[in-house]
Amino acid sequence: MIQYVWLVPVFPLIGFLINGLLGKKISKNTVSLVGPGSVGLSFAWVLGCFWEYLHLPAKAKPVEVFVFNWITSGTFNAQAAFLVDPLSLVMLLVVSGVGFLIHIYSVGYMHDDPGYARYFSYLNLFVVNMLILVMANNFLLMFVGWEGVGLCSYLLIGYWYEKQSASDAGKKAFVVNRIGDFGFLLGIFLIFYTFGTVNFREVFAQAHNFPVGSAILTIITLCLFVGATGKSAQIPLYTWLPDAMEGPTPVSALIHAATMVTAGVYMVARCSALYVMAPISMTVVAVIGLATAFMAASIGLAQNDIKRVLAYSTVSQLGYMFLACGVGAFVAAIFHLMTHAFFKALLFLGSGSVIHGMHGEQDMRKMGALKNKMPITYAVMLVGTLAIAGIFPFAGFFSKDEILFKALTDGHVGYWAIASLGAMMTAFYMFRLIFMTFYGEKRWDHHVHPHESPPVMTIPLIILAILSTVGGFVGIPLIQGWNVFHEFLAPSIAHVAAGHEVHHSMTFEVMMMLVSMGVAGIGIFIAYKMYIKQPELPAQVTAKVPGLYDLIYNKYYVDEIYDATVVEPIKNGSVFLWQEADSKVIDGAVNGTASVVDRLSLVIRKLETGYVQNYALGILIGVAVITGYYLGR
Amino acid sequence: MSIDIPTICLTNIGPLITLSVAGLLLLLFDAFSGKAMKKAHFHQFSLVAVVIALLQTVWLWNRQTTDFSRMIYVDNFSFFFNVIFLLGTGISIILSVHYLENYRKNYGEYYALMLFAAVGMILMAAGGNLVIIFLGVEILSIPIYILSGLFREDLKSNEAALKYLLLGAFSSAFLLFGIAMLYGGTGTFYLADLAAFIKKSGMNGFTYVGMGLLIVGFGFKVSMAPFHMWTPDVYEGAPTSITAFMSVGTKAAAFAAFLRVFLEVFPTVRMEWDLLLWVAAVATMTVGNVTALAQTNIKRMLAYSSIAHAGYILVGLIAGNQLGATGILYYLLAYTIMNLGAFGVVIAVARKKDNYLNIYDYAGLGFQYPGLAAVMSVFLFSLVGMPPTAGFLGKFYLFSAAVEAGYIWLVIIAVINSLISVYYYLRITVIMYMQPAEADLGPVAMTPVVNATLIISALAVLLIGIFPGSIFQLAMNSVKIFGS
Amino acid sequence: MEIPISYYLILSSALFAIGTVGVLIRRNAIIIFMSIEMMLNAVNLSLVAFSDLHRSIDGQMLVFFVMVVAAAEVAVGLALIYVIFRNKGNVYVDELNIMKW
Amino acid sequence: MQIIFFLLAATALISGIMVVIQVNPVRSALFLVLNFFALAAIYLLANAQFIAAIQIIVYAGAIMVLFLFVIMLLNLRQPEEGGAHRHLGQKIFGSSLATAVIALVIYKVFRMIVPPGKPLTPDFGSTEMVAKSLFTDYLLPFEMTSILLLVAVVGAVILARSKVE
Repeated sequence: MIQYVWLVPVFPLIGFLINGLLGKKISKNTVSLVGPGSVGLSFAWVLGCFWEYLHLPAKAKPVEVFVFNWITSGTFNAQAAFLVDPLSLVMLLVVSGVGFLIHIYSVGYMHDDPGYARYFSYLNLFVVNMLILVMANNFLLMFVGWEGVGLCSYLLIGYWYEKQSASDAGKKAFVVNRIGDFGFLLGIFLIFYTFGTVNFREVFAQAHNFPVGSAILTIITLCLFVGATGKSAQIPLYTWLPDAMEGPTPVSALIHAATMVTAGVYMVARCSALYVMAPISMTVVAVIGLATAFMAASIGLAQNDIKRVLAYSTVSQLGYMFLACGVGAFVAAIFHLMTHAFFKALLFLGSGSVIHGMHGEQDMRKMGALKNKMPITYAVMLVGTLAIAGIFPFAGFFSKDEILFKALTDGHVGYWAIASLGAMMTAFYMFRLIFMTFYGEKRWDHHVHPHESPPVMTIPLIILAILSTVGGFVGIPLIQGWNVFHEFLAPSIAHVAAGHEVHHSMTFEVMMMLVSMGVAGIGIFIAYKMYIKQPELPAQVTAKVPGLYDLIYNKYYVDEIYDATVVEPIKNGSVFLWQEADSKVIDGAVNGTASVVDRLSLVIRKLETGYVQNYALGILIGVAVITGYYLGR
Repeated sequence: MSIDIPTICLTNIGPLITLSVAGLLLLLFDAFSGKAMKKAHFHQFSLVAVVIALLQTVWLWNRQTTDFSRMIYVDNFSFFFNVIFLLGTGISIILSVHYLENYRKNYGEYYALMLFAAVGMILMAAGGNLVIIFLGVEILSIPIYILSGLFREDLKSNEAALKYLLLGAFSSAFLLFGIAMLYGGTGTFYLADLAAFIKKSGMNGFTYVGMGLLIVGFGFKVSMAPFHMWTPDVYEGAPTSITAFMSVGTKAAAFAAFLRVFLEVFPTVRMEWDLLLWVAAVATMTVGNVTALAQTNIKRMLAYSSIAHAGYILVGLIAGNQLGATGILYYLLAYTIMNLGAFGVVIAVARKKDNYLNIYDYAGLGFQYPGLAAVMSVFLFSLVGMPPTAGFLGKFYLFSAAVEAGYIWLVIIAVINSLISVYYYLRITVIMYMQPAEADLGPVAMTPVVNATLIISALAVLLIGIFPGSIFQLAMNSVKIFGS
Repeated sequence: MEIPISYYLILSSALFAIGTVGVLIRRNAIIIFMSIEMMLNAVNLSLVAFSDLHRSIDGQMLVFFVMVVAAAEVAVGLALIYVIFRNKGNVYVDELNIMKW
Repeated sequence: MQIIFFLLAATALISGIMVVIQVNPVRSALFLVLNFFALAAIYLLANAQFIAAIQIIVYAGAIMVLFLFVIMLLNLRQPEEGGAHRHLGQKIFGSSLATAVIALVIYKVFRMIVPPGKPLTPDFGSTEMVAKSLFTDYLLPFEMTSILLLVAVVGAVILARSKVE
């Protein structure tokens, strides 16, 4: 089957063509069959390839499937060829698998949308490009997928273009991603310039001939990383992702949580052979990742829109993945990428189910007490939240713990401390989300009748919940030989030059696990205290035991102090980061650049006066410059 | 007195003869047919001529010689360009028919002039002598001056034509001055002899001035800054079908001559012109893209876009290597198809008589005419340089050629520029798909033939983007004549 | 006695400059045209001079072609000016700027 | 010889300047005719008899007649009114730039010409020699000029014919 792996993107391509060209003529049921079905076929094919790959002799790995010669010239060659190796297989499984589930979910979620076929055609096109991105065997083909997913993301964010905010968000995503693409493209040109080829295998093989820390590799890796920051929403190019939540929720789940935004992480991991030769870039990656993880988490603390919380959480989790890459733990990054795909897709789809049930309401302040109205959604969301918070034995525990551990052992104790703090905040805001949405009093309007979603939506949720629960077990860290994930991925990933081979004792590892669980526990506890206990406690106690009122009032007073000294500053800081840093500085920079260009445009167009003699003068000035250049020397 | 008439092989200039004769016959038919010969047949006749010329070009492929006492080159370079010109002429003719009928301007002369302009283009690409190149420029330009002014009741059309004519003649004078200087310095008009002279004795004052003024002359025709200023006005004012024709034809022909002259005559003194062209290319791209941002008239926007594209193509010329020259050929072919396609949609959307040329008239097109919007999107993506379209690969070839030649900064600027360009091209797509139509503008002007042409063009843009191999081989084969 | 070639060239370039100035400063399209004709003539003069210098006829051949081109341009240009005059009532180029920016 | 040249050159230059500064288009055109005659005479000095002849026939004869015809037809005889000062700064700048460029070219390039050494063949520049060249080496461009002229004729007719059919 591997020899026909090119069929994997072809299935959704056919789906795209059918839905895109005939969408108006075929029935909704056919669209529902073709859209998810084509991705399902891809997934099945990927599973087959995966099975076959596991049984291939070591000599035959990795497999490069040649499709056709895309560009051939004396000096420049690029093939349309697909690379099947552990890394791309993991990505393929995630993309097609999660993609398939989200397609099914969309059948329910988008059921009443007038542009049903258009939606599925975009979604299928996205899957095509994402598959090309992860399967490409060279940078240029990867770039094709990279641009393609960006385009689809743009189309899908602006899907409900009637909303001004949606089309603005689409535009913003596009503009910001351009900057990233610029870095990526420049990186590709520099790679071609340096290595004379863009093929992964050839480039990585040659990379060893350069000295560690050579300037050109540093520049190349930094350029590529600029690309990654754009696509994967890292500082300073992350602002588009929260806005991207204007798209339909399944799109947020698929593109802006599970797959496309992880493309940057995938790319860095794919280029690990280059990154390990450029320590400066590694540091940059780690620091940016860490800073993003922390900053996004702190912004997440004060958001009230359920999807924005998840969006900042995604930015933050992507930051963790880059942190892992930056300290050389590429496998941990991919591991977290995979588990994150499960639980974040779950959370987004769950939030979509909530929004669906609440007739489009996204503000958590207008929710509450949905636990009984939407039991399945509640259960799966809780699983997802436990997973993202890093509670044993859910998937996020293994992957996040591994990142924190590697940050400590291979990185710096400061990395670990900040990352742990971020993890605590993550646990806090995620549980805040759960508590505000499903617990407490009902705060929704009387005309809203929350209801559980249909099975076509809940079944994918349940599957994802199962994956979020057991998905971490493929990478059990402690026992030798049980970390299947590591061993599987090893051939695709380069290692930082020796020096880190120190073996840590099992006690140390277990201790670190307990610490990270403890940190998450603190976060959950604070959330519990602030959003479950605190609002009800005063009222209840006053009613029952009037004599104790003062005491309770005093306790409340303590809480007030605590609020004033700890909670409020954090909250304010969070709001500050969100409103000032986020919207003013970074958006300001983007908008500022745009407006400078716009203003420049208005100035330059004035040169075009419409007077023919001005144009003649322009020609004459050109003549003068040229003759002056030649004769004036 | 005895005259030694040089041996001449007429098949070498087969396409030239076909087009000229067809043009003459068209004029005769138009004059003598009266009502007997319906106007509808003029374009069919000229299309047949174009196809025959195309077949002749294909038949001549791989012939490598000179003819008419070295006046013209008969080589794959000129054949490749012939294909571009003929394709451009053919598609323009198809796009013209309906458009002209709305204006009651479906003259036989129109098609004859187009064919004569194509003759000029072919001369420019094949010229082995500066005299031929100069004549080619004029035979190309004069019909276009006339056709720009075709709508003589329309002041915009008048203005466009007069501006183009005045500035064209002005720049021709400089081009001619340059040719005279080169002649003064070397005593010859033959490119081969000029190359030999410069290789042997280097540059002198005359050849410097001559080379500089050739840059002016060709720069004017390709709309290189600061000689680009006519472009927006002329593109806006001329009949749209002519704008389409000149946007691809004039540019391709001028680049053919530019490429041939600079890579054949001046490759040994590259250091003398690469900096100038570097600056010009950067200015061209930047002015084109930045000004296009502020445009709301789609013809004017495409005019600025065509300036920007001239800048990208100059990048390949500056690179000056095989890959760069190949890239230019490939890019010009791709550009011909995608730009004509875009103009085809513009003509259709403008409905009768150029009524709707504002970019906001495209609102809702994605729903009313999904097919038209889809092909427009393909053309726009290709102009942007989105993979997997031909425009992407073309740009990629050009830029990698420059990287290979060591012009990293130029490539950085070019990439930034193509990022800027995304904004204004994509704005059209956004308007088509993401804004509802404000009013019903009436049916778009489409005929089955135009439909088919646009669809085939869109498919071609995708096809040569995904499978560029054979086109690229042909292009590479065509630029083998330039050593290095 | 021979006239030095440089005399011709200096005269030719002076005429070229006058023509250029004419194009730049006159408003009347017809006079601009005349100025362009003068520029072409100036080039013709230098071509004749170079032809004399190199003792090759090629320069004079180009002069011949330039004359043809000039005639063609003038024919078309004057036709255009005629049309514009009919539409507008004058032929001042600085009043021809419907299209700009 | 040189004195004749200087006289002719002065005529050409002065008439050239008059073309540009005359306010009346008819006078401009007449000075241009004078300029062309002076140039024709200079062509004779520079061994270009045939060119001198067609200069008078084509330029001074045909082209200038066309100019005058149009000027008369459009009744443009009256001087252009006002507007000369418009964009004055730009005009001054342009004129100085043009002068500077030409001065630079003259100073750097044209000064250094050495007079020709090769002896002159007696028929140099004659009709016979031009014709011989025209129908051998320059056959293709010669044929192509026929297309050029045809285009111009057709163009003039399309643009200027009085009625739309």
